[in-house]
Amino acid sequence: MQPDLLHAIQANLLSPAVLFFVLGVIASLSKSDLKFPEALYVTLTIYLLTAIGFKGGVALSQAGFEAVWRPGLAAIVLGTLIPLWSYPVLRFVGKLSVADSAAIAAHYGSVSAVTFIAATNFLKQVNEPFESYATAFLAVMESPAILVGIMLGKRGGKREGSLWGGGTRRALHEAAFGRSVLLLVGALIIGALSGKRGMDMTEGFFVTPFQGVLALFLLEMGMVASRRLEDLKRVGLFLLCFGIAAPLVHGFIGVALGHWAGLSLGGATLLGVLAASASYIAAPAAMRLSLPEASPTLYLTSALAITFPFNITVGIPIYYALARWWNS
Amino acid sequence: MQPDLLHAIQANLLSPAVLFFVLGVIASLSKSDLKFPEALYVTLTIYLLTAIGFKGGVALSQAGFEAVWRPGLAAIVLGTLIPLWSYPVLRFVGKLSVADSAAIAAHYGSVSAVTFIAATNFLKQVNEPFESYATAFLAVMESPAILVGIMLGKRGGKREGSLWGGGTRRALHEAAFGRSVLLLVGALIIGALSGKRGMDMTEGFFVTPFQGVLALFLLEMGMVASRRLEDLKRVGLFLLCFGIAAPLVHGFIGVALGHWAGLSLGGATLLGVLAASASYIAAPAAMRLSLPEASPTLYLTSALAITFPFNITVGIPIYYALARWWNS
Amino acid sequence: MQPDLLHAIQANLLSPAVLFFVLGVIASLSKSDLKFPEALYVTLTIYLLTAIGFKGGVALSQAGFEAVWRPGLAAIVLGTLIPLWSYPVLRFVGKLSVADSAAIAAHYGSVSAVTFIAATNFLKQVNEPFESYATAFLAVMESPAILVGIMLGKRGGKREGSLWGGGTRRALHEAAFGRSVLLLVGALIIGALSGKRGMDMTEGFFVTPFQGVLALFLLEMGMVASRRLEDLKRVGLFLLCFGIAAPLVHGFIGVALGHWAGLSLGGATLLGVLAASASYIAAPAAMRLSLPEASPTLYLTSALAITFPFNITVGIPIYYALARWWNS
Amino acid sequence: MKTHPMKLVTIICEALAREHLLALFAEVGVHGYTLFPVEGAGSQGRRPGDIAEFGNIQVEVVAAPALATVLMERLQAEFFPRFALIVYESDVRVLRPSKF
Amino acid sequence: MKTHPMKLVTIICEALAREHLLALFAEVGVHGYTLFPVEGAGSQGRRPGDIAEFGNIQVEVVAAPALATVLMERLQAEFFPRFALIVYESDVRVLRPSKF
Amino acid sequence: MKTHPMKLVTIICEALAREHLLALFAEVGVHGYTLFPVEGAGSQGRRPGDIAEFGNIQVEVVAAPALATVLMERLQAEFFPRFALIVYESDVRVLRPSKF
Ligand SMILES: Nc1ncnc2c1ncn2[C@@H]1O[C@H](COP(=O)(O)O)[C@@H](O)[C@H]1O
Ligand SMILES: Nc1ncnc2c1ncn2[C@@H]1O[C@H](COP(=O)(O)O)[C@@H](O)[C@H]1O
Ligand SMILES: Nc1ncnc2c1ncn2[C@@H]1O[C@H](COP(=O)(O)O)[C@@H](O)[C@H]1O
Ligand code: NA
Ligand code: NA
Ligand code: NA
Repeated sequence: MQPDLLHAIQANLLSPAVLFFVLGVIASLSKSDLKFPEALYVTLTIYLLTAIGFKGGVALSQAGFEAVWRPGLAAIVLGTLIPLWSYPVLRFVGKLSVADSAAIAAHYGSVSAVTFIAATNFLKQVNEPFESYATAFLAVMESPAILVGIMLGKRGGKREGSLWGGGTRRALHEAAFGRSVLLLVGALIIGALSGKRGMDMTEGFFVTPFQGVLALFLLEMGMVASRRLEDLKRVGLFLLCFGIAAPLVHGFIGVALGHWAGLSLGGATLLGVLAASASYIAAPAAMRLSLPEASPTLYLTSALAITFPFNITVGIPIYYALARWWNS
Repeated sequence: MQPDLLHAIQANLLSPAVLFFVLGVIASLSKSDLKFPEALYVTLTIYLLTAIGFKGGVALSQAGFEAVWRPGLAAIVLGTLIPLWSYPVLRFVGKLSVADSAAIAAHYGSVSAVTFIAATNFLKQVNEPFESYATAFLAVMESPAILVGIMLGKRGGKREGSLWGGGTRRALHEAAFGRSVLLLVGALIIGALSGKRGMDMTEGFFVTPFQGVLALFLLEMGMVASRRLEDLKRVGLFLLCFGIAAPLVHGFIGVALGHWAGLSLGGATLLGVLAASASYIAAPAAMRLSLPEASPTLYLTSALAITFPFNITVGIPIYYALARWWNS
Repeated sequence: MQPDLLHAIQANLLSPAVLFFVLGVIASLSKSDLKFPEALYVTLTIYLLTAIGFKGGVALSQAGFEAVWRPGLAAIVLGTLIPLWSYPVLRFVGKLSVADSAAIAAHYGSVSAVTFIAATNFLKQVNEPFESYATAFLAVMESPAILVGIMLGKRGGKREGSLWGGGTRRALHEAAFGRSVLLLVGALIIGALSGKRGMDMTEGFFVTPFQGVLALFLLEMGMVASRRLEDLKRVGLFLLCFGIAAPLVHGFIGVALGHWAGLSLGGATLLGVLAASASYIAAPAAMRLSLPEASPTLYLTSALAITFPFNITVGIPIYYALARWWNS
Repeated sequence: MKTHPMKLVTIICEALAREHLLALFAEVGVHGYTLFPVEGAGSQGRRPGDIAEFGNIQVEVVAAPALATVLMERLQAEFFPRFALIVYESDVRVLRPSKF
Repeated sequence: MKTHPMKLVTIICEALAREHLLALFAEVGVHGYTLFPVEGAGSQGRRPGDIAEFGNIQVEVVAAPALATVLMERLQAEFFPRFALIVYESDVRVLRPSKF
Repeated sequence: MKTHPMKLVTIICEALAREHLLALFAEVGVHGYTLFPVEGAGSQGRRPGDIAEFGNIQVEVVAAPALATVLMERLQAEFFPRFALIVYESDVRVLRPSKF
């Protein structure tokens, strides 16, 4: 298995997407004047989410709902549980504050769509088939952990004032209608409703350029992630280890659960990737509003500057190797 | 014919483009934080107009000018006449002011490029061939009605001051060089000049992703249109009925005229769609500048929040059914 | 050869890309309200540079480094020499100031990526094969001339103050990590590393829509270039002639050098185009910062409003004809 | 031409505070505002503005002095503890005071 | 360092008024201006700014007091009846007065 | 509510000057600024803002009077000869003076 793993890591590192990520890191470290306009960032996000959602929905319409509910439930449970066991580790081993522990736990229970997409890319590259409807797991795993995290963090604090009540109601609204959930779930349903016919019509947009667009987006993500690198020393050694150990542990659990829920080798890998990934858009925004006393430096740096690059480069091949080992 | 119509409406409602429009409406009504950057909106507009223009031009170069002048003339006449009969209805039945009546009449005589594009999408989906050079009708129908509307509305009013003279000159300039006319007519001519060879080179951009881009754009249009929904009560019952009756009547006339001008079943449908559609970009901008006393709430709400969604969802299949009925 | 040249010019003028350039000129001259958002401009630039770089890199990985170093060296030498002979012409024949002469010389020694891309487009259209790795020459020719130009211009002037020292260091940094060099060289290396496999994955993005995107970009460039047209009278007759004579001379030298370095007919054409083209993004930015006393009106107008349109429309076919004549 | 003295309250804050800010405006009775997407740097580091959620906005409100004071007091009490923001006030003279 | 008192005239209006505004500047002799695309809300509702034609702009002009007055009078007389806009004036001190 | 008088220095300049401007801020001790991408026109012609390198930025700095003066003096001495820019100053009153 070792040579296999090395081979998979090498294949991943030499894929255009990961190489563009590295280029982004270099651009940022070398203080190049390269900069993506905000509108481009938003556009790429919208595109990637609708495309992956739509494809997932078409796959869903073909696989049928029976095939999906069991692993889907497993995904939700996983997303809910991860913050529950991460919190005590962060609070008592890492000695972080209530708010910080809760916020970081939420990030690691939630998911990163880009990591997921990079993993589908990787599976395509190594010719490993997977359940395309796995996007549905991505969609249902974003919010639960965020809600759990908010509840964990709010136990201590109290808010008063008319503007700050209803924090939970707001969080629930965000969980259902926040940009990324809305696009993912919406496109998923659209794909399911319009089926193969719809796919034939829009393939030239949602499928043909998809992998190249991801490469471009990872160029930007390389710049965004490495801007956080200077905060690395501020997060401390514990969080640095957590940012690598947590995805490995969660990835292992995710792969096992995926296997148990009847997913294919590729599908189990994807569930592992989802469990291992940490949110760096939806979760930070929610924490900033619901737990303002938690430090963005801590949660953003660990999710974005440690876990995200780790997963993109070597994590994904590792979870794949785990899935293969489990299957054999 | 009834089951046919229902079937066509269903096919349309389940197409990705229309479903994305519905998703946009939901996003807006649920107060989701999804938002398209202005630059993306402009980019999608530029893309859709140049792509449809270019394809139309290539088709024109193949069909030859003789095939086009007759239905083209019919289109221009139609665009000029619609405001002339809409105006008295709005003024005397609807009891609207001179300026409001003229402005609304201009909107319904002018056209909506997106509605037209959605109709070509629909025809492709139901495998109904159509004259691709029909884009030329779209191009020539945008401006005449706006000029007629300005003339109708200015009869009463008077402007003084150096800045406000030359309103008609400015309107004429806009009619010829306004963004959408320039892109459409320009791309049409480019398509005609570069012909099949040019198409071979740029197909991967102007054709391959086209339908998917439209779907994305309709997502935004769903948000834009439903932002106007709260103004519905302010426009009154008369305008609500007008916003649905006018497209039906104009669609019928357009289909008939298309049939008479020798267009195919698909082509006649498209002329019906053009007649039925109401402008919501070029006309509002022109009215705002030339007839500032007309209320944007009235004309924008009826064109954008009533007629546009009506056409996109059930109007287009109805005009198609009308064209089939006429042909049979 | 004459009818051939005319034919090539005609084919070029009727390609969608050049026609869209003309449309942009018309849009600007007619004071149309068409405007590209800045984010779209940046996006198109990023796309074109990464796509051309990536394709070049893949080609490089197939051709091997031995095939490239000789013409690559020729390209660098050419870029370094052009400002050295242009400077005295501008300074003593044109009677321009030291700073202006140096700045303009730098522009003509550096290159225009868009002109290069338009030339590859042209070669594809006339079915002339060329070395795809020629992008590497584009990449290495951008900076040398800029550095030479700064050194020429700084001989006289002196800067003091903490902010203005290190001008050469800054220029060197820019030469290595400036946006366009970074994207080009980065994508080139990525293409070389990921090879054919990487190309298979991202072809639908980097290749399929490429020529259409170029057409869209030239629409914007037509507007940008013709905004400078009103400055034409300010640059004087000498610079007007220089803006056309210099590319012809440099194009000839480039073609000859390409031939001598063993490039194919298409490759020699491309080296001619690179020599003939003048930078209008990287060089102006560098000059503005390093030689602020040079007049932007002079260098921008000649590079952008004279040489760029000349090359795009008739220059490219001329260099191609030169290459054919040289080869025969 | 008659002008009328008013206060211009300028708020620069992280973009995430946007909805809360608009909610505050509604509560205190501010009916008009103008919003700019901006880049910036301050005590909490640089905000480059390529990711809207992590970006900055500047919001300007023209208001009568009393209303401006109420707005600033609420900002001080409720927003300073939660968000990266700075607030300042200046004097302006408006045409058409009825609009404010 | 010597500064020179000037007026800063700020105009917030619907983007459609742009060409007319620039034409007015040319007529009254305003040679410099700075323009911001903005979002906003006011008595005429919210302007979200995703469609430029329905959006808002803020335009700022630094001018000598007399010129500022002329500009504001023309705006009051000719723009207020036609466009959604607000106008205000404030005091600034410029370097290099020759530029204005 | 207590406010504290400060100076607002506004700089409008070609976007290319950006890095130099930020370097100057660091040198003179300005730690916060806010930056707007703008369009504009002035003595050096129109800057339409579709190409960032040829565009305009407006940068605003809130600073104590002494620091504002230092900043403006440096701008006058070092930036005016090199870049298209205008600079002006006005009075504002801030909340939380500790931030400046
Ligand atoms: N001195 C200043 N002058 C102008 N803008 C500032 C200043 N300090 C902070 N800002 C703006 O306010 C935002 C938040 O500031 P801070 O909370 O200090 O990081 C920054 O990102 C800047 O856009
Ligand atoms: N009180 C205010 N403070 C700041 N900006 C305002 C205010 N009222 C209106 N505006 C701006 O002016 C634009 C037009 O105002 P209105 O005509 O009242 O809709 C709005 O969209 C806002 O951008
Ligand atoms: N009178 C003015 N009022 C407001 N902004 C101005 C004025 N003059 C110049 N500007 C701005 O400053 C930039 C540079 O000015 P200039 O160096 O005169 O071309 C212009 O592009 C405008 O954005
Ligand atoms: Na996770
Ligand atoms: Na119509
Ligand atoms: Na050159």
